[in-house]
Amino acid sequence: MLSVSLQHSRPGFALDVAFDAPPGITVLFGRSGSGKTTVVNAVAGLLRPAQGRISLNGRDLCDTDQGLWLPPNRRRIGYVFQEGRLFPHLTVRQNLLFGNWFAPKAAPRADLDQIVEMLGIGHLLKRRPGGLSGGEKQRIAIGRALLSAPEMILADEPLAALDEARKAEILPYFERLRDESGIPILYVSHSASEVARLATTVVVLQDGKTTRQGPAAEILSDPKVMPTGVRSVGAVLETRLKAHHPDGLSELDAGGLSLFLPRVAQAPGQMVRVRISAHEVILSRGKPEGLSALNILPGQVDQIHSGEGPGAMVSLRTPAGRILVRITQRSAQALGLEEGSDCYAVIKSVAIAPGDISKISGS
Amino acid sequence: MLSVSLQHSRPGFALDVAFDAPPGITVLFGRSGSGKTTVVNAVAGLLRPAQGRISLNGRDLCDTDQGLWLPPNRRRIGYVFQEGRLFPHLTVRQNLLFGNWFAPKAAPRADLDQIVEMLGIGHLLKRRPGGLSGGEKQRIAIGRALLSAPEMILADEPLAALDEARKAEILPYFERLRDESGIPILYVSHSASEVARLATTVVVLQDGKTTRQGPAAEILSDPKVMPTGVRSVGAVLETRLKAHHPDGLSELDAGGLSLFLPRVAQAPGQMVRVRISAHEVILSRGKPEGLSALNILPGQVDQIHSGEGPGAMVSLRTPAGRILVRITQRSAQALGLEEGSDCYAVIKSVAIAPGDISKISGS
Amino acid sequence: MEWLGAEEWQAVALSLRVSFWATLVAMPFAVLTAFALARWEFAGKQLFNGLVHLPLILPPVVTGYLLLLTFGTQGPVGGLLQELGIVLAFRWTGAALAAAIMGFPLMVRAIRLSIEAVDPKLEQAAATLGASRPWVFATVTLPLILPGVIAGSILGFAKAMGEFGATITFVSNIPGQTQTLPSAVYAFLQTPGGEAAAARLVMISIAIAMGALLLSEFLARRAARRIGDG
Amino acid sequence: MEWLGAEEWQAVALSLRVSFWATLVAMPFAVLTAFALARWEFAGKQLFNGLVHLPLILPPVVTGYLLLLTFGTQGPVGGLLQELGIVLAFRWTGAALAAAIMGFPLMVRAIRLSIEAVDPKLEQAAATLGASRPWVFATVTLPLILPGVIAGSILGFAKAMGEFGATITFVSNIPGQTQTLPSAVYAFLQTPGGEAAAARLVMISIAIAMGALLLSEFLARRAARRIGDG
Amino acid sequence: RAGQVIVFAPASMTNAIARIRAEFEAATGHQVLVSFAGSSVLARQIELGAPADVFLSANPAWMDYLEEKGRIVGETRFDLVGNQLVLIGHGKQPPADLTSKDNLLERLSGRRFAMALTEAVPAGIYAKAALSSMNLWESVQPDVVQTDNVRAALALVATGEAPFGVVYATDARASSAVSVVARFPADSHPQIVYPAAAVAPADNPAALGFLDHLKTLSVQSILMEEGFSRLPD
Ligand SMILES: Nc1ncnc2c1ncn2[C@@H]1O[C@H](COP(=O)(O)OP(=O)(O)OP(=O)(O)O)[C@@H](O)[C@H]1O
Ligand SMILES: Nc1ncnc2c1ncn2[C@@H]1O[C@H](COP(=O)(O)OP(=O)(O)OP(=O)(O)O)[C@@H](O)[C@H]1O
Ligand SMILES: [Mg+2]
Ligand SMILES: [Mg+2]
Repeated sequence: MLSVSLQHSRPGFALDVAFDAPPGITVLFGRSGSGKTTVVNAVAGLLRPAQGRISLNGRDLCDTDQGLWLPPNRRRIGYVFQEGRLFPHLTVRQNLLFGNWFAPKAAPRADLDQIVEMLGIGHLLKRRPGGLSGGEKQRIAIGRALLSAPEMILADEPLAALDEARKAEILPYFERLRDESGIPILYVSHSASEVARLATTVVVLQDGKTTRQGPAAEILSDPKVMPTGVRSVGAVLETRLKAHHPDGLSELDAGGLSLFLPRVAQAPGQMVRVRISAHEVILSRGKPEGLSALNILPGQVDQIHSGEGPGAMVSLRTPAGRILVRITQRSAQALGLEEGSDCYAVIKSVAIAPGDISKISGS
Repeated sequence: MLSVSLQHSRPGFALDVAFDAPPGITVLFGRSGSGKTTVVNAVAGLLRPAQGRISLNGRDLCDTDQGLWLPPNRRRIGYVFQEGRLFPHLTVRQNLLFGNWFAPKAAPRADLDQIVEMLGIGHLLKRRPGGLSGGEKQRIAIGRALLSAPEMILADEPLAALDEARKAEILPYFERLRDESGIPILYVSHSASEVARLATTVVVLQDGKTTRQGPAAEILSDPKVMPTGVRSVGAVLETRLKAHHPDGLSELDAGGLSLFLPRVAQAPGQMVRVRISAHEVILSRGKPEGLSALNILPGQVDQIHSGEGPGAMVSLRTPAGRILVRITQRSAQALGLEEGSDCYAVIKSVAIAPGDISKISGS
Repeated sequence: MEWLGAEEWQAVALSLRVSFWATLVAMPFAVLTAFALARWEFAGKQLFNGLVHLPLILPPVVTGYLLLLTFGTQGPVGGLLQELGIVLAFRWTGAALAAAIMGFPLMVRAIRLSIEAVDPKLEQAAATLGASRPWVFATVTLPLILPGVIAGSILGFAKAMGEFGATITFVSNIPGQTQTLPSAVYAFLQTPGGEAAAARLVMISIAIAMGALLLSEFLARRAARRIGDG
Repeated sequence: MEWLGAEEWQAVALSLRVSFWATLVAMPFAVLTAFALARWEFAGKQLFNGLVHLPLILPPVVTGYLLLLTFGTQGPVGGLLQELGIVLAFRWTGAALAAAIMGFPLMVRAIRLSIEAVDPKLEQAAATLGASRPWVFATVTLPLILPGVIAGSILGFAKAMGEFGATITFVSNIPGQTQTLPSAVYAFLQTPGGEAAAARLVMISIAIAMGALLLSEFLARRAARRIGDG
Repeated sequence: RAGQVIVFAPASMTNAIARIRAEFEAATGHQVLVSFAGSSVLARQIELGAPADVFLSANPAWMDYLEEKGRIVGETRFDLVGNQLVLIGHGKQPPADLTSKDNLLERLSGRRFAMALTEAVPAGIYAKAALSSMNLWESVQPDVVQTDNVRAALALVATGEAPFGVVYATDARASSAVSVVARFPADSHPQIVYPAAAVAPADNPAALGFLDHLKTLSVQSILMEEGFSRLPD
């Protein structure tokens, strides 16, 4: 558990944040220049805040009232910097193992080979950072932080320089870290799907202030707070994996209803979290027939929220849980939707992105 | 028109590419380490290839056979680097105007104020790059290249460090550049939606080789070549904007059929390109009733392509043009789809991302 | 002032003049030389490099003697210069030349280190923005190496203020014309009872150099602040 | 060899020994001093900075005289050292001390410039990875400033090879014990007709320094290549 | 009309020359500029065209050298003054009897012995000759420390780094931290002479005037006051 409360001001910019990061991944979410890196630097000990207190697992890292200040090297924090910061004079391998030299002998160690393989950097080990591509550098920076046996990980947009395929390979590793290591991770991102997939907790930053914080599911389903816009709104369902079918689909049990998704990489019986983007759900008054969509969930309209644009956000109570649906106001009228109306949510299997499905920790 | 043909090898990496970049945006698409930056550097004149020829608008920039080599400063190319490369000793304003000093007096000039406003960096003009956030730096790097009155723009993942909202503000500017300036833009990206939105031409790089190149619509609808996976496949419709409705929807004419989208920022009568992601379309055998989806296009199955996973890609002939639909094989069977089957494509208005709608050049 | 004679004040003024001009005139050459050594490859580069370092290696008297042989009115270069109306030997200009040459390797080294620390990627960026090589140098490289140029200047200036062996050998020790502070100190030290006067001159020398040092630190700090997290 | 007497060869050997040890022993202090000047803030920093530059400003003879007063057997420090069995005056160790002190400002400047060019962000990164300050220095800063350390070494070594005024004043000119190359050269220059012998010694001096210079360039290049686009 | 004279003189004559110069300037209105350095340096400079009018040397060798090269006008050359070699000791020291060798050796043995370079600098050459002729050289040689000029040798004795040294009588007067232990007899070493001459082409009347002035009695008395010794006629 990391607990942060900070005030710091710079000409034209004032930071005033307070949040807790429980085990799992806490995503710092906010626009460019909102102060994300500043917060992360303060946690790492690279910025000495004017006022504030930071504690990690009960250990005070900084407390300006008491004049307490732990230098960065004694914080045991693995920091993946926004700009890599590889050591130019060391080989990739030496870069990766740098933190290892200084980790207490007793600390649990990530395995070099495993991380090298995950990051796909085996062929680079003997090179120096000078001639690496942007994505290669960033992967090494991730590996270096992971290998330093940290008590907490700070990751400042670690995947921004990577292509989707590579991201898809690395995301599960962050998930595993989140679910298995129990060490808190503070993760800066502006990708809604990364947030949806990884975040246990979301802290929203705007102009240096925390405007909203809480469990990911809650924040992500609130269109008002999502700084990156309405398209990142979605509901999160907690389901249990029932079976894998021979045609490549997996069947999930969502409150007694079946949900079919392209093969989910978990074992049957496991709890799986599925994020359903509001803009990808279709509503129907009658039970639709002859559609290609495999998942049709019955429900009742809970609430209709019309925004400023042409859209409306419909919140639906279903046996599987609350589902958010974004439709046009015109459709809402045409369908005669009002609170309490019965209707069906139509969800395509393939519309659910692999990045929106994730194992639930501890299950 | 930029025409590139290059061979260059480094230990463990061999580049061998040849492609043409017509006016408009040519996106270099490929995984981390595939050689994108290397190609861009060669075009900029920062890398002298072992063998090759590069010409821009008929002007040879490099021809190893003739021993011709134009230094970077005489190529008149605006390069947005992957890592910013701002001048630390100059203010943001001086950085922005740097290229201006050296541009021929006659060259058409972008307007400083306009670009500053678009990039949202007005409050930074007097500062130096040292204390800027990652996204702020990248925005200035973009502005600096645009302001140098270049004959061609190279942009190496210019938006990777930016949040969605900021991207949404900057993308239209690249569109305008593409459509109005007529200068070729070579754009490196690994974001499918950026590619879909911006690309006139796509060049796919893999391990230093061009594996595929051609018009964006063609490449993007081919699941086999998209290196970032099946979710970036989609069809592109060319439509004419018919009217803006008072409820905030815009009506588009697509081959005689009406398509309703959340307000499109163009004037009625204009040609608009709409990308429809394959995974967001629902197929129905009968004409569906009582659905929230506003756009229901009749068509005939042209081709069904079953991949390795549980999905299938259905190509549909509609009066609006070819539409790609990704469904599960199970649905395809359940619906009894085969070549020639009549069916309906169901498309939610709000499912079409603002990023997937763009003005068509010259209209 | 009372406690220094007119000749001593002349020595102070002359030393200042000599050091100032030596540093100023040598600087462009030092920058050019440093740039060539740091960035260019050319035949005889190591020989040239050695030549630049020579004044450091040679006993100053030898340097002075070689200067006299070369730039004296009887010397090959000196003779030529004399036809152009330029006389160096036994003039304060010669003292400046000697000081410049003695300080040259120090200047070059400092500047060269700074040049080697400049990220070529920034220079590349400037080139893509249309700046030709000289412009890249003037607008990017030079501002970035300013701390090195300042460090080189103060080394050169301090060296010039302290230079004795080469100067006295090349231009002699003529009061008001070529008698620099160190030469005056020398003369006092050779005289019975001259220690006190020598000490006074040494103090002045230290005070001037300290002032220059403080100024250079201040300038370097400003230059660094501009480059850093301004 | 025939053309040099035994005493001259002794002078060559002694100069090598003096320069080598002067450079080697001064280096850690120079690195520490440069680091303090580049990175720390402390009271009297500018005074300290001035003190470091002093040997550059003072005429060498004055420096030698001050050394004699301080480190001579009668001097405050020299007396103490003597009780510890360390004698500097009139020993080759004293010559090394003089050479080290004369070269010290040159070494410090070169190293300091390199330290100032190190990106503190890399040091911060090392700190977050658990490295304490000394370790950050040893594993990140030091390797990155290696070119500066090498440049400082060669400046120090070259200066030591050429140092004359302070050396002869502090340790005199005892053949085989404290007669360095420059002292021998000086002696030859004092007599009419001694030029040829002096020239021979100067040649040897140049050859040695050139060798050291080439070696340093080679080492610096290797260090830079490791840091750059290896 | 007032003229200018540039005099090149050995640094050890600084004080004396300053007084002579003041007197000459007051008497004639001419301006005298004096460049002080080591005789070898001055001689080489004159050889290579230095704008000197008058050369005073600390030893005849460099004057001979320039005369051979034709850089001085031989007819104007004369011996200005002499000097004496003395044995000095650190602090107050009882005088020694140079003739009783054993006594002296006992006092000197194992102690550092400072003098100017014995092969190069005149004071050192004279000192070595004097000690040799008295059969002392062999004994003191291992302890001799040589300096680049005689003033440095004096400084060594003054600080006590070298308890004994050999310097000119003019130098010994300068420091109260040393005392004269013995004076070497004039015949124990080559005669110490400071020659003077006009530099060729000797066309500056003021310079010739200065040379003439050097021969006056008042100059001789200034030189005596500064510790130089009269040359035997
Ligand atoms: N050293 C500094 N000096 C002055 N201002 C600074 C400094 N560092 C950051 N800032 C300013 O503080 C604000 C917050 O910066 P920060 O780097 O925390 O933003 P961020 O949220 O990480 O943005 P991004 O997503 O673009 O990286 C910005 O306006 C930035 O310009
Ligand atoms: N100077 C260099 N020396 C040696 N190898 C290099 C050098 N620069 C790049 N490479 C290698 O060439 C390959 C292509 O690099 P490039 O930077 O072009 O990739 P990229 O496609 O831009 O990747 P990214 O998306 O990660 O930026 C990589 O394997 C990289 O390690
Ligand atoms: Mg940031
Ligand atoms: Mg790249």
